[in-house]
Amino acid sequence: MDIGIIDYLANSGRSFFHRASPACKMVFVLLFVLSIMITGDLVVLISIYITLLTLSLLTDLPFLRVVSIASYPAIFAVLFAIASWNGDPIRSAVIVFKALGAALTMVILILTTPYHRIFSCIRPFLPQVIVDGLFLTYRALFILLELMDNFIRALKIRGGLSPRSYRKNLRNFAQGIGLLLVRGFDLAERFYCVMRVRGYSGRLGNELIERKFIWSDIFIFIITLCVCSLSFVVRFRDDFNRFSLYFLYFSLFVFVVSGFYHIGKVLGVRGVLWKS
Amino acid sequence: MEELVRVSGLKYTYPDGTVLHFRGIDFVVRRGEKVVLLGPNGSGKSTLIFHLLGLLKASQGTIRVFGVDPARDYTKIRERIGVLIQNVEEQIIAPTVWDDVSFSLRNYGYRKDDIERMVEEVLEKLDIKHLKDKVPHYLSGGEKTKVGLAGALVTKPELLILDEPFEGLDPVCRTDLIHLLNRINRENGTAILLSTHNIDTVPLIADTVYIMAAGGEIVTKGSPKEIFAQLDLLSRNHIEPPVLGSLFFELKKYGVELDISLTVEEAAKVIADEIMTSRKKTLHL
Amino acid sequence: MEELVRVSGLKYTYPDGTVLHFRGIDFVVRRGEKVVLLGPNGSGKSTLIFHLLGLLKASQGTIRVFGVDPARDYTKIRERIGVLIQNVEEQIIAPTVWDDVSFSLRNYGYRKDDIERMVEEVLEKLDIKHLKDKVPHYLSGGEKTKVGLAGALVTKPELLILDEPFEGLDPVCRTDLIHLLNRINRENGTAILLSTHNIDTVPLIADTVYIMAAGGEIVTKGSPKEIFAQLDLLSRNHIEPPVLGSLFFELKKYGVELDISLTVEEAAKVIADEIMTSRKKTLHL
Amino acid sequence: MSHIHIPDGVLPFWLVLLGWIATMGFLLFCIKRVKSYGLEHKLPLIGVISALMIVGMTLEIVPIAYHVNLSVVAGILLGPILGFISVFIVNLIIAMFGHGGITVVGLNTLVIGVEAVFGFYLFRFLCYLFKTNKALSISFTAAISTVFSLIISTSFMIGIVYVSKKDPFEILSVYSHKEIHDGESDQKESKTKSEVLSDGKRMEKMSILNFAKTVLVIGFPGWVLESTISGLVIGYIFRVRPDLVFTRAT
Repeated sequence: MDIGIIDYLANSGRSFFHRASPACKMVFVLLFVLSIMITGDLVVLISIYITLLTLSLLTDLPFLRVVSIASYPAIFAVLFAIASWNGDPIRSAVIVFKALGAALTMVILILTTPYHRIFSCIRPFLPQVIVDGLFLTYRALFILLELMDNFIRALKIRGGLSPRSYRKNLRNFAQGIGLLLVRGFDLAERFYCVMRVRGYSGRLGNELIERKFIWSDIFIFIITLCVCSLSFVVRFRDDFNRFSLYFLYFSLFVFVVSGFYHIGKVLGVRGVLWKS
Repeated sequence: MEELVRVSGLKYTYPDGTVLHFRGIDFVVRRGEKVVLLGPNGSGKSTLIFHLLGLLKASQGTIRVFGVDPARDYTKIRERIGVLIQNVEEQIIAPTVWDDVSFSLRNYGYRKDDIERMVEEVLEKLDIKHLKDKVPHYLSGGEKTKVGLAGALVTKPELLILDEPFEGLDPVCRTDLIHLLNRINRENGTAILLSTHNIDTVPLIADTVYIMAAGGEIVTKGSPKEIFAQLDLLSRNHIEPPVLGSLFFELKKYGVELDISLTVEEAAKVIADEIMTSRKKTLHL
Repeated sequence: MEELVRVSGLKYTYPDGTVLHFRGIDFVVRRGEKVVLLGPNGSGKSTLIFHLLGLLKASQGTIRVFGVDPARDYTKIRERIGVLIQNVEEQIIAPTVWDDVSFSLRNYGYRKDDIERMVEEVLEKLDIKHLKDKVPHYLSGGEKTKVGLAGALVTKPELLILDEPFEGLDPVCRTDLIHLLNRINRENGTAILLSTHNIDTVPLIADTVYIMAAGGEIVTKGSPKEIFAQLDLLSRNHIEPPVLGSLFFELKKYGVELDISLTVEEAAKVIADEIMTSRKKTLHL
Repeated sequence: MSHIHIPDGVLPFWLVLLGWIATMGFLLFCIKRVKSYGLEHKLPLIGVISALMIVGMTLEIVPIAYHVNLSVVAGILLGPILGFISVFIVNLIIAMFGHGGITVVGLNTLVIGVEAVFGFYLFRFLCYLFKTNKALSISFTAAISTVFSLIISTSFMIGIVYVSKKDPFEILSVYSHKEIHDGESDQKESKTKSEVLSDGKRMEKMSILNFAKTVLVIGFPGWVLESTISGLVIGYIFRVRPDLVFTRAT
């Protein structure tokens, strides 16, 4: 989980996905996750996952990196699947693909939308304290990450990190976390001073939101609606089940086409495979 | 001129029991004045500033900022004061530059279009309009300082307080900042109170210098020239005199007594004049 | 003299795609030499140092430290290098000063009584024996720097690398540190590589100065005097010349051409001499 | 992996919803309390400690997916109220990385919140009980508290999965519902239905046991890691700034 890289990609990206309004992307997340949650059809789940893969190609971000970031929850999902194993592989696959799909949706959002934009979108649904807490966490995170980088560097230079001496590493890491915590308390104290001096009264961030609707919003919205309605139909109209395979073929086709398009035009082969 | 700040006989006890006693001369900032607080690390510059901002409460002595006691009534005067604390990094708390610069305005309840206008104006003034939507952790040191400064200046304060603003800036950024501060002072008549241990910047910005010694004593005050003539006083208080000050002091030892000048241009002129007159005399004779 | 460090044609790509290319002159540190790396913020001084410490891997160019490539074999040479990186605070890892100074020794697997002896020695040398059991968190900036330095010097390194060590120190602490470094260099023959943007310290410590421009180019190298004679080169690379350098440059404009001297004493002597000779001539005639 | 982040899509909707409602309820309670302590003063602390928990998660101490959570450390340093708020914030943020489900932030918060809250009380209680005042014993106490809090939170999590009453298949798979549904009209089929149900019950019991076993086996190294680190961290802080370990709890 490299937060620095994720944040950097979200802030520096220029794809149409990055440009789309956060609100629209929130709707995208909401409906995609909903579609994934309600369906129990593996074919539909895989199709949705492939559609998400296509969308992540369109973010112009290093594809494998995006997918690998989004694969972390699969570990837990596999755990749940194994734990409830009853001989039916499809059922396990359903569990894993639900987790994968939902995670990829979130990751596409987070890789194309700076955190603070997301926070301000969910502001109406959360207490003000939590929203301000989120903003402050976000701000403190990057200050602390820098401190941690410095600390790890110092540790490496002074021989405090050796590949095989876990006990020593553990101890040194603990000291580092302790150090960060102590520094963190100082940081909190200074944040407090700043907030007082600058007259904090319960409004920390993100006021400047342009409400322009651009064509990429419309595009995302249409795709979202398609996926969502398909998922709903398959879920609630039993006779529609047999069409889900077409959905799979279609999403696969689109994925392959856009994959080739990207390899050829936008990124070059190296970029698609692993751009660091 | 109207007094904006007056501190006298301030005494403060740290949680660990150390006592800081601002003895000696009263500390005063007048309208439109540029005051530099000079002292070594640990002399209590920041503590003094924290008192002015109502963040600490003195156990003794009086503090008046715009006529009120900041420890009690800071909210009454907060819009008249702009602040840039040490470690600008930690002063920027909002998620984007725009949010941070508009922070106090939004909290003081300004109207939305007023906010937009005022932020626009200050960003323009500091020439950082292009950073508007940036996230603070991708800014360089100099840019962060400017953003912090924009947040301090956005309410058009009458008094600007800066705690060690030159820390971590390279010389070019530092010179930039000094020019900027001088411009702000000139154009808006903003009084500036600045603490630093960087003595070389003092002559470039100060009208009045206060020298603080370890333990909080205010040793002396005066114009930069007056202060830097007292080299022994400086070194006694662990303050290194500026290079040119020392140069003139050394010259005195060789029997060359010249007017102390603290900018390179002036100093060069004074020295060159001296040499030229000597030479001319030679020629004339 | 034996070369301890040689860097040539180094190229590094940051994660965000920015490329730093150390073009131009090779960067060399010899045994017992004091080298200063001077450049504005963002010129890549720290990046260069990180390469020497094996923390970054160059995509192009060669780096040799004690004859090996640090990116691969840093562990082989780590005991011969003492390091004080920027932000001492995060470098002081352990909960007490003693623990911290002995940190690398313990990690390298030294014997207990050796550790005791070596730590004792270095604390003595830096005159911070009284801090032994203190918690670093409560130390002053100058003390912290000394503790960090003690941790770097405890293995008796042949090369001491310091990244912006003067940051946050007041002038008196800075002068202290410079004296200390010079002493260490003199007594132990430790080579010193130091990066800074504080130009006024350069003449006091450097044998050789490397000037870095934004983007990583090593623009020029030379003794401080050679470097500071090239005022235009400095200003072109956003480095402010030291005050005395500018003074002599200004004097030249008035037709007074003197040998550039970079310490106050020397400069005073040169100027006083000039004035005196002029006067004497006057008298003689 | 000292605890399991529940991913999206394995728990039934009603449970997920219940989790959100419970979490929101606790949160509102906590916020009300915090406001009485002075929000300005506590908010930065919440922000910084939450950030630190996330930073802790990025540290890969032992390769593979084991990372520390520091939830007990947060609990001990912040107190139960602020600790719970912090845990929520952390969960919300890491859910955005796809690290633990977004729909189950509520439940995950409850699970880890339990860890923080219990950790705090346990630590305070043990310190009081043994009158610990040396760094080493403080470390040890913190480590013990962490182990027990982890046991409690893991049990709680297993409990949640158990309460979902079904093994995940029955909730997730449309077919199983459908089969049961379709059978209702027919006598013979209804027998199948009861068979299916009893079968399901058996499977469910087995799977919850399986699940518990797996979680415990996989979790155990994580517990050792988490409690060692937590102990060492609290010990370190006690040596450097003892005032932080025993501040007035919020």
